[in-house]
Amino acid sequence: MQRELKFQREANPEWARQVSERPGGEGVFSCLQCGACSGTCPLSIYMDFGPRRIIALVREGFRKDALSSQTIWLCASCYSCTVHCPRQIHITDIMYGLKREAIQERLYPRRFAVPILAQEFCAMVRRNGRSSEFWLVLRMALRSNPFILFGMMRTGWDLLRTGRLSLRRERIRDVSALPRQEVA
Amino acid sequence: MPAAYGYFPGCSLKGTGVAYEESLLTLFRLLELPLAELDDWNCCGATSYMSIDERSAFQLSARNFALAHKANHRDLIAPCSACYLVLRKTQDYVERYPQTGREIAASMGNGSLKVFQSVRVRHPLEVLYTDVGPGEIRKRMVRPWRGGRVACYYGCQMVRPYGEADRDHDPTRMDELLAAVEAPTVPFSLKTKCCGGSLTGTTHEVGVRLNYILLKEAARKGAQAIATACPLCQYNLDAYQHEIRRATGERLEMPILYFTQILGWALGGDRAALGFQRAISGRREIAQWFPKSPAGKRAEKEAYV
Amino acid sequence: MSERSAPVRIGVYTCHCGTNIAGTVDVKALAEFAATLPNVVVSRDYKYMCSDPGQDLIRQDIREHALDRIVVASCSPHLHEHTFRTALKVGGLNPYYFHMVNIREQASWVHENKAQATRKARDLVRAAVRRVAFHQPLERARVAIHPDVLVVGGGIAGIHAALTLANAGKHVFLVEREPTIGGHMAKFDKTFPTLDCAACILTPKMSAVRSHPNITLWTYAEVTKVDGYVGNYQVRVLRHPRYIDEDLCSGCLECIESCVYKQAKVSDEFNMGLSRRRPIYIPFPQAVPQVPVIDPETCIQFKSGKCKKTCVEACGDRHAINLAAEPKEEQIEVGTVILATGFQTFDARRTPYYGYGQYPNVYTALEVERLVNASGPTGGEVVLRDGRKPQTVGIVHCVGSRDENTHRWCSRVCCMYSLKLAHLIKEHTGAEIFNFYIDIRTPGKGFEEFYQKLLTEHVHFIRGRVAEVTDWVLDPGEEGKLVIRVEDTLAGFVRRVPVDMVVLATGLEPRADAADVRRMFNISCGGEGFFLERHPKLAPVNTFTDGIFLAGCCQAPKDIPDTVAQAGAAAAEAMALIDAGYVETEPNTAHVDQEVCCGCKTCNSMCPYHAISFNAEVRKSVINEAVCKGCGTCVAACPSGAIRQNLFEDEEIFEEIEGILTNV
Amino acid sequence: MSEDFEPKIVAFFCNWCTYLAADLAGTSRIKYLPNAEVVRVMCSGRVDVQFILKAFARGADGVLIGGCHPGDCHYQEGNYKALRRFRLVQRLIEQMGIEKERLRLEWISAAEGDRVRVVINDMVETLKRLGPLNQTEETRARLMEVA
Repeated sequence: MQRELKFQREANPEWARQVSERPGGEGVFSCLQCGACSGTCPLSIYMDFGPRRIIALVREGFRKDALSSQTIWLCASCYSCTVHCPRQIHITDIMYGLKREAIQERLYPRRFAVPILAQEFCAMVRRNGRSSEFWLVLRMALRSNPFILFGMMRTGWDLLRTGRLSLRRERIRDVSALPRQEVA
Repeated sequence: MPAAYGYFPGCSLKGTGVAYEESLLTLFRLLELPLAELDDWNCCGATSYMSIDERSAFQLSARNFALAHKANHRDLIAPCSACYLVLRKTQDYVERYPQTGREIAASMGNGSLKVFQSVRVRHPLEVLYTDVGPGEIRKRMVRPWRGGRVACYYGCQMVRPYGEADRDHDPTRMDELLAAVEAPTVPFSLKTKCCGGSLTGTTHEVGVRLNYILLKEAARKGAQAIATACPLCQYNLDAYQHEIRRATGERLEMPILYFTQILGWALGGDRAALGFQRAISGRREIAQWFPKSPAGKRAEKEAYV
Repeated sequence: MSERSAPVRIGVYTCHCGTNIAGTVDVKALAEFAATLPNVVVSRDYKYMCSDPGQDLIRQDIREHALDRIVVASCSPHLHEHTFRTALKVGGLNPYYFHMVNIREQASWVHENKAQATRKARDLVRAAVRRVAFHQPLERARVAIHPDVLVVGGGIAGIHAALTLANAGKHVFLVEREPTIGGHMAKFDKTFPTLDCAACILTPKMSAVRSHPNITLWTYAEVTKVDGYVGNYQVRVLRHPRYIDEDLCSGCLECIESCVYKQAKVSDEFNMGLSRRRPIYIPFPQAVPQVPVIDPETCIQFKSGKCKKTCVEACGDRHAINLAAEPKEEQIEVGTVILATGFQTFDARRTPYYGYGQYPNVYTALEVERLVNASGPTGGEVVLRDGRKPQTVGIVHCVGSRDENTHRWCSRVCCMYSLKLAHLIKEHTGAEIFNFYIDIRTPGKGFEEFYQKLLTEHVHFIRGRVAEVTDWVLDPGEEGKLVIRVEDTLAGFVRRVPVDMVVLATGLEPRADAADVRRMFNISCGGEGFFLERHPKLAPVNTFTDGIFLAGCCQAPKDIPDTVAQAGAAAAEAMALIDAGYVETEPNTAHVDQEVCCGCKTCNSMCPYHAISFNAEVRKSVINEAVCKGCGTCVAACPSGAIRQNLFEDEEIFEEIEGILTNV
Repeated sequence: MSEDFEPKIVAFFCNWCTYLAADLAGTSRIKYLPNAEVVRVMCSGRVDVQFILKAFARGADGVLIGGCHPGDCHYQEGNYKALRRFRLVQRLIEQMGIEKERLRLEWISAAEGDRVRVVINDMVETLKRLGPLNQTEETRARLMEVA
C-alpha cells in the first residue's frame, strides 16, 4: 500500500522558484493545467506522470517526485508540447533542466537505459568530440542490460551489410578545444 | 559561382545516415550548389548531451559556430534535425538570455558573440525550397517518377520552436518539392509526429511501437514509401520493419527514403551515389523504382565496407 | 513671468487612498514635508481625499485659511481632477487654481521601495506647489451640442442604441455596412440561457428601426470621413449602390425568382457558405430593409452586359431596379457618435491541428448556428456535408481564446454558446455529445442552472484542451471518423474520442478594420485591438474623445444581455450631452500675445485644425479659441514666445521642472 | 562609474497616450525604477525646446519624451512636430557635449503599460553607463541662455 497523502512539508516552493528562473523555465507558474501537452505528447501514454503533471509537481515544489520520475527520461524532446502550449511554456526545456538535476542528485531510475545512454554519450563526446554509434550503443547496453544486445543483433547485421555501421572511433583533431569541466 | 554553403554533417550522417549525406552531396552537385564541409566539426551537443550538461552542450555548438565563422560561411546547412535544432537553440539562447550568452562567450576564449549572429543555420529542406524552389527543380528534372505513392514525413525537431524549416503544425514544403518531380504524395496526418528518436535503442518496445503507428497509418493512406528529412527518422522507420512484422504479424514493409534521394534521382543522380543500396527495408521496390545502371553496379560494390 | 501681488496661500492635501498610497509612500512624512514648502499655509493627509469628508476638508480650509491655491497628491488626474476642481468651485475658488499630483498610478503602485517612492512623491509635490502658484483663473467655454446622433453598426447593439435614442425623440442616423441590419444575432437560432428564439426577439426591433420616424437607416453604407469635435461632428457616409431603389421597391422579391440563374450558384455569406444564393438576393427572409441587392461581382449583366434582365421585367412598372445606380455620398452633422461596429469570429484555419478546412466535418460554431436554425440552409436539420446525421459530436472549447499563440483573452460567450449548441444538436439529432473544455465559465443570470441542465442531459464534459483533431486510425472503431485526441485531465489519462462532427467554439476578435475605424474617430484601442473605454469601471461606454461612445463587442467580447445593457448606457450618455444642450470645453486653449507676435507665421502651418489665421493689416497671427483643441504645438513652435497656452504656460512648466530638479 | 549613482530623468508624457500608459502600468501594478518623474503635457507637440534644455541645465541626467504612435496622435500630427523638434535638439545638445542618448523620444500608446517599464528601466541603465551629466560651467551657461 502506498500513501497517497501529501504533507505540505514535502513541498519545496523555493525549488519551484529556482526552476522558473532557469532559462526556458519562465512560465511554469502561468500553466493552466489544460493538458494540451500530455494530449499531444506521443509518449505520455507510457509516462508515469506526463508533462502536465510534471509541471504541476514543479509548481507545487514536489521536487523528489518530479526528479525521480520516469516521465522526464521518456521525453524524446520532440517539442510537440512546447508548440501546443497555450501559455508558450518551454516544457521540453524544463524537462531537460529536470533531467540534469536528476543526474546531479543521482535521483534517476537505476538501470533505466535512457539516462545511461545520455551519460555515455556525454562522456564519449567529451573525449572525442563526436559520437560513434556502434561503441555508444555497446557501452550503453553493457551498463544497463547486456541482453538487449541479442535483440539488436539482427539490426546490427542489417546496418553492417548496408555499410551504415562504422566501427571506426570518430574523433576530432583539436580535442583540446572541447569543454572540460565535469558535472558537479 | 555562388558562395559555398557551410555543411555540418553531424555524427549520424557519417554512420547510420550515410545515405543522407551521399544523396545530399549528389543533389547539391547536380544543382551546382557548392557545399563545403565544416573542417574538424564536432558533435552538436544534441538531446542526450543537453540532458546532462547544458552549458557544455552550448559550448560544443559554440565551437562549431566559431569554425563556421572562421570559414566565413553565411549559411550553415545541418541536415540532421537534431543538429539543426540544437544549433539554432544555442543561437536563440544567446539572443534571449544574456547571462547564458556571456557564459558561452567566456568559455570560447576570445569570447565574441558575433559568431552566433553571423551564421544562419539552415535545413536542406528549407534551402532547397527557398534558394532553389520547386520550379527550378521541375526544370532540371530528367527522370520521370517510376515509383509508388509517397508519404512525406517531416518528423518533429526541424519544425519545432527554434526552427524555421517549415510551418510547425502543417509543413508542406517536402510535398511541394516531391510534387515538382511528379512523385505522387498522400495526405499524412502523422507528418510531424515523433519517431521516438533514440528511444528505439533505450526503451525499445516503446520506440518501435511509435514507428509501427507511423508505418501503419502511411500504409492506410495508400503510401508505398515514406520520405524523410532526418537520419534518425529514416533509421527508426527503416531498421525495425522486420521486427514489427514479427511482433504484429502485419506486413508493413516499405522503403524509407530521404527526400534528397528522390530529388537526386529525378535530377539524374546515380543510384549508388544517392545511397539507395543502403536501404534495409523495401529493397525490392527500390530496385524497381530506381533501376541499376551498369556503371552503378561497380560503384555499389566499392561503396560497401 | 506673470505679475503677482500678494503671495499665494497654498493648501496641500495628501491622500492615503486606504493603503493604496499609504502602503508604499510615507504619507505623514510627505504631508510634513509639504508644510515646509514656500507659500504652503495648510498641509494635511487624509484616508480618502475624494470622499465627501475629504472634499469638505478642502472647502473648510479655503474658508478658514483663505487659501487661494490647492494641490492634491492622490491618484491620476484622469480619475479625480474633475472631482477636486468641483470641490474648489463649491468652496468659492476658481477651479483652475488647482493642480493634482499622481502619487498612486505613477508612484505607490509602480515602486516597491518605500523610501524611493516617498522621495519621488516629494519631488512631484514640490513641483506642483511651485507650479500652482502661477495658475490663473480660467473659465470653461460652452459649445452647443448638435442634437442628432450617428450610430455606426446595425447589430443588436446599434439597433438598441438607435431605438432608445429615437424613442426619446432624438434623430438618429444608423449606418450599417451589410445590406441588412441584424448583425451576428440575426444568424443565431436560439439564445442562451433561456433558449428563446433570436429571430422572435430581434426582428421586431429590426422592423421598428425601419419604420421609426426618428431613424434614418442607411444599410450597405460606410462612414468614410469624420471631422469636428464633441457637439459638432461632420461625417461623410458612402452608400454603395444596391441597384434597387429602396423607396420604389415593394419587397415582393419577384426579381429574385425571375433571375436568369435558375438555381443559385453563389456562396451565401449569411449562411457561412453552407448554401447558395443568386446574384440578386436578399440576405435572409426577415432582412431589413426588405429590399434585394444585386452583387455586381456575379451578375451577368455587370460581367458581360449580355443579360436578358429578367429581373427588370419582373419588377415591371415599379421601375425599382436601376442597374446604372452610382455610389452616393451623404454629408451629415451630428453632435455625438455611438460606435457599435461589433466583432468577427476567430479564423479556425489559424489552428491547423483542429483540421478546419482540411476535414469537411469540422465546423465552426457559427456554421452550426446556421445548421440548427429553422430558417437556415438545411431548414434546421443538423446534417454533415455528405448528408449523414451525426451520431457523435465533439465540441472543442477555447479555439482562438486563452492562447498566447492566437488570442490571450477569454471570449466570454463560447462556454455558454457551446452548451446551447450541445443542447440544440442533441435535441435535433439525439447524438452523443462531448464538450472538451479548459474551464467552464457560466457567470451570468441563469447560466449555471443551464450548465446543470446540460449535465443532467448526459452531455459529456471532458476537462482538457484538445491536442488535435485528426483522421489517423489506431483502433478499428475509429475508421471513417474524426478522432479527438485529448488528455482527460480529471480522469488522468489520454483519450481518443471518435466523432462524426467536430464543432470549433471559435472566439471573438476585433474586426479586421478596427484600427482604421479607431483612427477615423480618433479613439484608442486596447492591447488586444478592441476599442478602449475611458475607464473600465467608471466610464465603460465613454472614450477618451468626448462625444464618442462604445456599445457591444467592439469594446470587448460580451453576450447579448450585456450588449443591450451597454447600448442603453451609451444612448443615455449621448442623451445626457444632448439634453444639456452644450458641453463645457477645457480652457487649455492657446492665444497670441499681440504685443509680442512678430508676424513670422511659423505657427500658422502648425495647427491641424486651422485655428490660426494671419491678420494682414496688423501683420500678426490670431487664434480662434473656439476651434483650438489645446494641444500646444503652436506654443512650442513660436520663436518669439508670443503664444501662450492656458494651464500649460511656459512658467508653469518651468516651475514644475525646477521643482522636480531642486537639490540634484 | 560610482555604483550608487541614481540618474534623474524628467519625462514629458502626452496626456492621451503615454500618460495613460503610465497610469495603466500603475493599475496593472507593473514595477519599474523610480528615477523618472513625469510632467504632463496635452501633446508631445507641446514639448518646447526650452523645456528640454532647462531640464538639462538644472541637472537632469536624461530627458524622456513620450507621445502617441505615428498616425495615432490625439491632435492628428502633434507627435510628428515633436519628432522633428527632437532630432533638432539632439544635434544641438551633442554640439554642447551632451551625449544624445540622454534625450529620448518614445511612442507609447495607452495600451502599452509594460512599455513604460521597459523604456524607463532601459533608459536608467543607459544613463548609469553614461554616468552623471556634469556639464562644464560654460555648457550650463550656454544651456541657460538658450533656455
